[in-house]
Amino acid sequence: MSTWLRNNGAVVLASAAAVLLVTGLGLALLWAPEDADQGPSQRIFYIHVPVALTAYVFFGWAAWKAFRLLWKRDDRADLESYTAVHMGVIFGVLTLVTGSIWAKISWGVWWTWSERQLVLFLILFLFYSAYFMLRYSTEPGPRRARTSAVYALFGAVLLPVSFLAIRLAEQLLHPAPLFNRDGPQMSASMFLTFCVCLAAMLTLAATLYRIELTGKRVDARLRELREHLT
Amino acid sequence: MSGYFADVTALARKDLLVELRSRDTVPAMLLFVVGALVVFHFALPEDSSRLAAAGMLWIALLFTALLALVRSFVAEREGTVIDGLLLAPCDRSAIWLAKSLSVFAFLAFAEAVALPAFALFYEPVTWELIAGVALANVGIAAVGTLLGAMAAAARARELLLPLLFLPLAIPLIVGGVGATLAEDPARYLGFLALYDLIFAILSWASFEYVVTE
Amino acid sequence: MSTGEKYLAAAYLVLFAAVLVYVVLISLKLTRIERELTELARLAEERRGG
Amino acid sequence: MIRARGLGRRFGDKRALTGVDVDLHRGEFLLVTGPNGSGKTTFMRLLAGLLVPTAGELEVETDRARVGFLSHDPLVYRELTPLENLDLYGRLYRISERRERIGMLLERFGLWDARAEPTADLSRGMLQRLALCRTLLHQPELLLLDEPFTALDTAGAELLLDELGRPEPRDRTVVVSSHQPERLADRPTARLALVPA
Repeated sequence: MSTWLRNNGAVVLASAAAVLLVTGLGLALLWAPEDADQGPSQRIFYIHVPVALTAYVFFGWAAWKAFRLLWKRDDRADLESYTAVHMGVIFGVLTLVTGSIWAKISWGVWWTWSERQLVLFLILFLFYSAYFMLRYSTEPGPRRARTSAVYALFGAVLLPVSFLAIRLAEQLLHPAPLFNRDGPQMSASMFLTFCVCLAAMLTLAATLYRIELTGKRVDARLRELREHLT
Repeated sequence: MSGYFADVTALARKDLLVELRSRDTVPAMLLFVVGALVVFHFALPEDSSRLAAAGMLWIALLFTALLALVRSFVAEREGTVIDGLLLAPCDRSAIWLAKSLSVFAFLAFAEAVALPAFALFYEPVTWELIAGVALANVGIAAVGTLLGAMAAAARARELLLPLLFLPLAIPLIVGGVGATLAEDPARYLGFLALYDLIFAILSWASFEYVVTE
Repeated sequence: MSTGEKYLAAAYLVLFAAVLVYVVLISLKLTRIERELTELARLAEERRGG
Repeated sequence: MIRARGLGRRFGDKRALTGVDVDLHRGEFLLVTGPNGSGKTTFMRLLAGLLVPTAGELEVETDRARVGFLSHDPLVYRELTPLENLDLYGRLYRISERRERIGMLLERFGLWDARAEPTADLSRGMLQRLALCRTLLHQPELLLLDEPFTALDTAGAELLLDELGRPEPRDRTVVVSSHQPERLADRPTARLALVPA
């Protein structure tokens, strides 16, 4: 059973992602009740938030693999951490785009500095784009692996620190009590829909991660092979 | 333990001596920060608020710090002297600590000129501002030195360092500007101290990984 | 379709387009890998022959 | 002292060193020869611990504090004087009677008169002598010399050969890479010829 799963993991993951995505889409568009205040556009919540959470999961995963590389000297963790950052940046950009659309719906502008999560993702986007610059401008080898790992680890620490910083910056401009974004509580059906959408996004993310990681490993193997043959 | 601090002292003394001989970094920082303050006068509308002036001061300080950080490992990179330090039996984190201390000293020196100039040109300097600058210096020196060592191994290192550093400096700017302007500067100073603590420990622990194989 | 619904559709389309772009990138990568593999196979063949 | 099996090192896609086997006991003298690009420097840097192997195994039975490595670069600060440079290293290596030791080495290598000049003003040969002082400062039990004769004049080379012939420290292991092996005469007890990878 376990060997079968290992060999066909990608198939299982991809099918699960497909089923969950279609179910989530149906639930979000047809079944979940319409939000009293925001109307149909509130349903963008069912993509924006799962995408953002997935990005956080990837950044966390990248930091975990970076930690493994540094602590356990697990050499394979370098590519895993790199892939996680790569996917995290893709989902981070999607968060920025969907969040921007949501801002347009809610406030009529494409960008607002009062939306904490958007600002945080902008900072993270800058931070992790520099990760790519660092990787591309350093010679491949053990030192690059460790340097990238240290930087990825910094990202996981910067995340909560930046979140705190954004809250503090808001309070400087608006000394009034903090604007609470949670709004009205979700109903049970809304929450269930959200959970399905989140599960769908996470399985999709896991599938893409596997594909990307395999691709990067194949690249590395090909380079080794080429070196042996020439 | 005393051996560790003896190493740090010897290395920091060397960094200050190198700067004293070459005078490459600190004069450039002084000129830059004063120049930036003058340029900002022309960039700001005539009756800008003190809020704008404070924000501008912090931008000037941040970019001045970048000058020091870009230069921080130049002496070690020329002729790969860093190899000599890595061969020595001292703890590698001592190299980081010594370099951070010297960067901190350069920053403090530049600010000893920048803050009076700011008071002269714009707004009076408060104790909160001085405390904020001192705390931000710790964070800049700690994180910046680690990133400087990372960038030193890369191509296009002078370009890379600001890219690596700016996202990490955003919380410092928030804390610094908050400490300068807010009604209750204590929480912003506290935030800066928290940042310093977290990132100093992290940088101290990870320096060895970025300079060795 | 209300404006709100249009934006909602746009958000879903963005996600769909992103996955599509990713598929295209992966297929390009596969093509490159296939080309490289063919070349390496030829090299290996030559080695055995020579 | 040193044991290597299938030792190899790559830089990115380039192989700098492949399949080196070495067994060296305490007190032996290894001469490493080979044309440019054969990986002599890579081999020396691997032994010094500045690089890690990407293939094979390498064991070096000594502490970092007991290795002396003469590199291509003198590894001294150009802004500081010879005395200040050696003082820094003396402190980092925790040498007892540091001043005496430094003075003695500067004297022996003919640098005493230049001790307070900026290192940047020294000639290439003088720099190499200073680098030798740095390498020998802490009386290493494993001495790694990468092309030590480079830039040395006849007198400098004599001083180096003289140092290598000294009886103390006892059981010193020496590895020298050189493309002028004849200068070492019959000192080496073992030889390793590297070929370009």
